[in-house]
Amino acid sequence: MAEMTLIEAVRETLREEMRRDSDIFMMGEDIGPRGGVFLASEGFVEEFGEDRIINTPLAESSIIGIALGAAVNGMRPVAEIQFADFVWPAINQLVGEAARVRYGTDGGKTAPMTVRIPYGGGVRGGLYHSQSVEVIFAHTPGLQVVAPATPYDARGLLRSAIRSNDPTVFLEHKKTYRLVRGDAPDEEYTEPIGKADVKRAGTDVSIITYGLMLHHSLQAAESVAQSDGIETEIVDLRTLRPLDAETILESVSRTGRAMIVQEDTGAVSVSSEVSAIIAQDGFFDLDAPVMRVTPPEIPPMPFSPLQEAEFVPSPERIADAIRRLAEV
Amino acid sequence: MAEMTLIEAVRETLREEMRRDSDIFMMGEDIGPRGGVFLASEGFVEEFGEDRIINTPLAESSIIGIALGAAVNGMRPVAEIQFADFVWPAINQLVGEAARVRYGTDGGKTAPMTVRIPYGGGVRGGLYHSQSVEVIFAHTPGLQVVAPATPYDARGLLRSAIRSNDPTVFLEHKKTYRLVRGDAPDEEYTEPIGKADVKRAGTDVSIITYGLMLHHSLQAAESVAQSDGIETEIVDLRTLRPLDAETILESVSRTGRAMIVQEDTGAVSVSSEVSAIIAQDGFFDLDAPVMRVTPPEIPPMPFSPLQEAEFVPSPERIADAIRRLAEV
Amino acid sequence: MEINVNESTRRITAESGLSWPAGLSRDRLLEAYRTMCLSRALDVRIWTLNRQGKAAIAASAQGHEAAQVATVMATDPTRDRYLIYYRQLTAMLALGTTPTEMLMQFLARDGEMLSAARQFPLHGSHPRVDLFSFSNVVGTQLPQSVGVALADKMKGRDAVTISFFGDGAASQGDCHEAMNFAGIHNVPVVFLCENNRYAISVPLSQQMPVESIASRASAYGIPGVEVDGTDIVASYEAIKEAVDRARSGDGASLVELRVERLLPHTTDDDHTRYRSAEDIEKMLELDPLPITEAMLRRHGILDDATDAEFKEAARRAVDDATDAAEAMPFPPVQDMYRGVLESDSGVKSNG
Amino acid sequence: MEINVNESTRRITAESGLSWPAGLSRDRLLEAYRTMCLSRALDVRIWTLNRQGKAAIAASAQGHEAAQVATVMATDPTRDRYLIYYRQLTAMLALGTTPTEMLMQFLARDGEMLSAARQFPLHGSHPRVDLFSFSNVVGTQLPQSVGVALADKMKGRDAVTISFFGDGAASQGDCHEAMNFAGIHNVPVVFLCENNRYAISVPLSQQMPVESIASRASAYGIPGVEVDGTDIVASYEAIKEAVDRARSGDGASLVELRVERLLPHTTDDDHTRYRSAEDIEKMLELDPLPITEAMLRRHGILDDATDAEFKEAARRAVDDATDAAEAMPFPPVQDMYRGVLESDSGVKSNG
Ligand SMILES: Cc1ncc(C[n+]2csc(CCOP(=O)(O)OP(=O)(O)O)c2C)c(N)n1
Ligand SMILES: Cc1ncc(C[n+]2csc(CCOP(=O)(O)OP(=O)(O)O)c2C)c(N)n1
Ligand SMILES: [Mg+2]
Ligand SMILES: [Mg+2]
Repeated sequence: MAEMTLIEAVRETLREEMRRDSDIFMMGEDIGPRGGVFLASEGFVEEFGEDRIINTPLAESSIIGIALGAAVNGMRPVAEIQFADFVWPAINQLVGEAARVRYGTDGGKTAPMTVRIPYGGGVRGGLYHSQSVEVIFAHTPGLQVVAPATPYDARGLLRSAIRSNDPTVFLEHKKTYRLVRGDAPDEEYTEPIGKADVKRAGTDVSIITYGLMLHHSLQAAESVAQSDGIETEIVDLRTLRPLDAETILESVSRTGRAMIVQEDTGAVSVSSEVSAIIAQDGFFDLDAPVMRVTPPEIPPMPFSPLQEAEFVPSPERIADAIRRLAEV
Repeated sequence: MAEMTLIEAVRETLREEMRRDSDIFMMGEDIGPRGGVFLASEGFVEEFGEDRIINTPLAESSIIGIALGAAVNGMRPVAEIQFADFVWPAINQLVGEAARVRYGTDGGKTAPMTVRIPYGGGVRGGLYHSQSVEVIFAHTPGLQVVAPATPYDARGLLRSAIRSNDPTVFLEHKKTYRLVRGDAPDEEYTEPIGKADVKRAGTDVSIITYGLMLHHSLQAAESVAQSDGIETEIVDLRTLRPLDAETILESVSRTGRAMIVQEDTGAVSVSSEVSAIIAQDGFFDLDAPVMRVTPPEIPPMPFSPLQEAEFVPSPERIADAIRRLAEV
Repeated sequence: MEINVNESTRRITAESGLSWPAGLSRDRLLEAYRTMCLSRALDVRIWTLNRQGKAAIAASAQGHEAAQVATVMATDPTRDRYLIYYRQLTAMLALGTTPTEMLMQFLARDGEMLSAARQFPLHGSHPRVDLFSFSNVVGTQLPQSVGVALADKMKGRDAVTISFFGDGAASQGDCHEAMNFAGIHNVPVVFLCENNRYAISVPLSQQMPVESIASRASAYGIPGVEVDGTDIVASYEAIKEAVDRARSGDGASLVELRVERLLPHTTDDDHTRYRSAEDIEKMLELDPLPITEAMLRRHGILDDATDAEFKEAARRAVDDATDAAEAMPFPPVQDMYRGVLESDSGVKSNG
Repeated sequence: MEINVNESTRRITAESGLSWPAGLSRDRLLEAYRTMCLSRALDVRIWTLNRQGKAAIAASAQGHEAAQVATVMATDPTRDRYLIYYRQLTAMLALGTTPTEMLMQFLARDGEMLSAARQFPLHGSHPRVDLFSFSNVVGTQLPQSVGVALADKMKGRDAVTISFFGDGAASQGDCHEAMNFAGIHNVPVVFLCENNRYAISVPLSQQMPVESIASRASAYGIPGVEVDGTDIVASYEAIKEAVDRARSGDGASLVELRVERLLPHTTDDDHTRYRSAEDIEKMLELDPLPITEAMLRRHGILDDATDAEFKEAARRAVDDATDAAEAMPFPPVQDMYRGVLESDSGVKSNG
C-alpha cells in the first residue's frame, strides 16, 4: 500500500499494463522524450521504445482514428488527448465511429481502446485549457466513460479500461493530478466500470458528484457536520456511462434529499441525468427538490484569477447549499 | 396564409431573407445546381449566383470554420450540414470556436451565423442518416439551438436565427420535411428564440417535447382524450437552448404530472435537463414522478424496418405512458 | 509499364495489356470479366428493386467495375484487408461475396452478414474476408486504415491494407492527417481513390484547385499514380506495384483510378439536375464493360459464345439471388438490443 | 530576388538586402530593429514575471522577431487583417500595441483589451487593429482566416488576411481544408507559417515526411515559398510578394519562414528533455537579433550609439510598463457574467 499522487497512479498503472501486455501501445502529442505535458509517460519511450510510444503529429482526429484502426486489428491502443479542450477535432472518430463499431458490425469487429483525457479547471487554463467534455461521451451508446477522483480509483479503473474490449474515455482531472494523494495498493487490482462508490456515509443529504468536486464536496460535508451537525452522504459516480442508478437511488432512499455537484456547466449535463433518474425512479423517496450546484452558464472558464475562483463550485458554496437543502 | 410543407417553409424563408439582405450567403455540399439533397435551395444558384450559393468541397470543419470567419467579418452566412450525422467533423469549429467568439473577445467580435442541420430518423437512414445531435449544442453556452416542428415555427424561427447576432444551430427534422404541412403567413413575421409554445391545452398531464415527437405526442393526446378522457397539455420546446423553463414549469404547476418525449436517446440529453428543471423548481407542484419516453440506449438507429419502427417512440407507446402517468 | 502523374491518364490505353504483366493471365482476365458481368446484372437489379420500393437506398458501381476487379486481382484476399467505401459492389463480388448475400444487405433481411441489417448496404464487417466499413461518414476510413496497417506493421504481419475512397473524400481533413501519418511511419497501406469527378453533384473543379488527387502524394512523401480505371490491365499493374511496395516494407502509396459514375450518385439522386447532356454523353463512352469486352476480344480471349454464356449465367444468378433474398424475413425486433457493449445484457434498456 | 521551394533556405542570406526591395528603407529597417529590441526586452521580462509567479503562462517570441516584424512591414495595418497564433509578441508591438497593453494580458489585469482577461495572452480581439485569435485550439484559425478573406472578396474590399500558424498546425485536417478552399476560390489570404522545427517537443521528422511545409502549396494550386526567417529583408520580400498577389486579386499564397524557437515551448516547458545539446547550440547561432544587428551595421544603418539608445529605451519602456500593469487590479467577479449572447442580461444565471 503506497501513497501516491493521482498522476503517479496513472503513470505507474500505464507502465505496469504496458509491461504486462505487448499489444498495448500509446499514441499522443509529446508523449515521447517529453514524457507527456503532464509527465504521464515520463521515461516510457526509453523503456518501451518509439514503436510503442508514438509521438504523433498535431492532429487529434487521426490520433483517435488511427488508434481505432489498430484496435480493430488486434492491438490495445491507449491514446492521449493532450487537453480535453482539444478533443473536439476528434469527436467524429470517437463518438461517430469508435462508439458504433461493435453495434454496427453486430460484434464482427470490436474497439478495445482507451482514450485518456486530462480535463477540468481551476488551473488558470482560461477558455481552452479548463474544459469539461464529458457530456457528449456520457450521452453516447457504445462508449464507457470513467472519471476517477482518487489514486486508488484511478489505478483500478485505468486497468479495467485498458483491459476492456470496448472504447473507454478515461477522464483525468488536471487539478487532482498533484493535489490529490492517497493510498493505492501495488497489487494488480481492478475496479469495476459502472459502479459508483460511497465516499462518505451520511443520513441527512445525498451528494452525487465526481472528479475534483468530490473533494470540494467532502470538505463541505465535514464543515457542515461540525457547524450544523448535518450528515452528508457522498456518492462518487466514478463512471459517467453507464451511470450506476442503483447506488444513487439507494442513497437517496435513505436521505430523502439529493444534491448533484458538478464542475461542468449544468444545462443538459451529467447532473441533469442524475436528477432525472431520481425524479423518475426515486420520486417517492424525496422530501425535497433535487438540487444542483453547478457553475454559471458561461464558457468555462475565465483566465483571470478571481473570476476563475468564482466559477468553480467552492466548498463554501456547496456547504451553503447543503444547509439550505437540509432545511427544506 | 398559405399551406405549405416544412421544407417549403425553410426554402421560401431562405429565399426571402437572401433577397432582403445581401450580406447573407449560403455554403454547403450540393446546395448549388443540385439544390441541396433535400432541395432546400432549389433554384437558388440560378437566382443568387455562385458567389452567394457556394457549393463546398466535402469538408464539414471548413464549412463551419469558413462561415465563422465570414461572419466575424461582416457577413451573415447560412451553412448547411447535409445530414446531422456529418456534423461531428465540424463540432470543433461550432462548439469550440463559434460559441466562444463573443465571450472570448468580450464582444469585440461576434458570429452572426446560422447552421442548418437536417436531423432525425424514421426515414430508413440507418446508423448514419438518422442521428439526433442536439445534446452537445444544447449544452454549450454561447450557442442558440432551435428545433421547429411546424412550417409556421420554421418560418418565424429561421428568420430570427438568420437575423440574430449569435451563432444559431437550426435543426430540421428530415421526416417532418414533407410529412408536416401547415399554414404559414406570407408576411415577414418572426418567432422569438427561447420561447416554448403550448401546442395543445390540457389539465391532466403535461408533455414536454419537440421535433417529430411533437406530432407523435399530439396523436397520442387525441387518442387518450377519446379513449380515456385524459386531457394532455403539450409544450413544444421549439428552442433547446436557452430552454424556456418558465413555460415548462407553468404547465406542470397546473397538471402536476410531467412527461418528456424525445426521439434522441435519453441518457444525458435534453429530456434529462427538462426533468431536472422540474425536479428542482417544480417539485412541490408534482403529484407523480417525472416520466421520460425515449428510445432504448442503442446507437440510433437500425436500418431494418421493424427495428427502426420500434426504436422511435410511437403514438401508441406515448399514449400508454400517458395512461400510466395519469393513474399514478 | 511506367505510370506516373506527369503522364496523362489517357495515354495508358487498353493496348497496355498486349503483354500481360506478372500475375495476370488470360484465365484471370476472363474471370475478371465474368465478375464484371455479374456485378453489372446485379447492379441493374438492385436499382430496379429500389424503384419497386423494396430496396431503401443504393449506390451503384456502374462505371467502377474494371477498377474494382483489378484492385482485388492485385491483392491477396487470404491475408490483405479492405476498408471499403460504399460503391464497391464489384469488389465484394470479386472477393467471393454471393449475389444473395449482397441482396440481403439491400433488402435488410434477417441473417444479413455485415451488420445484421443495422446498417446501409456494404456497411459492417465481412465474416470471411477482412473487409469492413464502419460508417457512412466520408473520410473516416482513411485514418482507420492507417491504424489497421500500423497494427500489421507492429506485429510484423505481411498483410496490406487497401483503403478505398473517392475524390470527394480527398477534401476531408482526415485524408490529410491519414496520408501524413502513413508517410511518416511507412505503414503498409494503399490509398485507393476511385475518382469519378463528382462528389454527388459537386464537380472536381469545385472540389480542388488541382487536376489530380495523385499529385498530392508528394506532400506526404509517398508515390502517387493516376491511372485510367476503365483499363483493367493498367489499373492492375499500378495497384499491384503499390501493393508489392507495401508488402515489401516500403510503405504507403496513393493510386488514383479515373473512372466515370454512370448512374446518379444514389437511387435518391437525379444527375440531370447538375450534369450537362454532353457530359453524360461523354461519360457513357467510358463504360468499362464494353471497353474490357473489346480488349478481351482483340486479344482473342473472349468469343461470342463465352460472352453470351457469362451474361446468361449472370442473369440466372441474379434471378435466383432475388428469389432467395426476398424469401427471407426482416430481422426480429428483439435483436436490436444486442451487443452495444460486451457487458450488455442484450435486453431492452432505457439508460 | 527569386525565392522558391527548390532553392535551399540557407542560400538566401542577409546579403540579399544589399539593394533594398521596394517598400524598404534604411529608416524602416532601423525602426524594425528598434521594435525587435523592445520585443526582446519585454519577452525576457514576461518570462521573469512567470518565474516570479505573477504571469501564469507565456509563449516566447524569441527567435521569431525578424520574421514577425517583416510580416508587419509587408502589410498595411490600416486595412489588413491578422489572425495571430500565440507567439506573435513582436508582431503585436509592430502593430502598435503598447508594452503595458501586452503585460496586462500576461498579468490578467482589469481593462485587458483583447478579452477582458478571460483568455490567455494574445487571445481575443484588438480594439485598434483588425487582429484577433479566438482560441488556443491549434489550426482552427486557418479555415477562419479563409472565411475572413472570402468576406472581403465578396464585398470587393482590398484587405489582405494574414493567417499565422506553426509547423505543428500544418498537420491538422483544418490546414488541408483551409488551403484547399482558398485555392479553389482564390481568396486574398497569406498563410504564414513560422516553422521553428518543433511542435512543443515533436520534431519535424515526426510531424511530416517532407522537408518543407511550403512544398505542399502545389497540392492546393497556390504559390509556396520557403524563406530564412532570420533574414528580415528576404522575409519582407517574400511576404510582400504574397501580400501584393492577394491584394491584386490573384489569391492565396503560402509563405514558410524558417526560424528557431530560442526558448522552451512555453514557461511550462523544459526543452532539455527533448533537445540535444548540439541542437540547442546550433539554434542559438540563429538568433535574429545579432543577425539583424550585424546586417544593419554592415550597411552602415546602425551604429553603437543608436544601438545602445534602442536597448536603453527598451529597458525603460519595459520597466515603466511593468509598473503600470502591476498597478492595475484583477477584473471584478461580476464582469464574468457579461456577454455570452447579445440577448444576455449579463447577470448570473445557472442555465
Ligand atoms: C462527412 C460526410 N459528409 C457528407 C456526406 C454525404 N455524402 C455521401 S457520399 C458523398 C459524396 C462522396 O463523393 P466521392 O468521395 O467522390 O465518392 P463517390 O460517391 O463519387 O464514389 C457525400 C457528400 C457523408 N456521407 N459524409
Ligand atoms: C488542437 C490542439 N492540440 C494540441 C494543442 C497543444 N499545443 C499547444 S501549442 C502546440 C504545438 C504547436 O506547434 P507549432 O504549430 O509548431 O507552433 P510553435 O509553438 O512551434 O510556434 C501544441 C501541441 C493545442 N493547443 N491545440
Ligand atoms: Mg466521386
Ligand atoms: Mg513549431
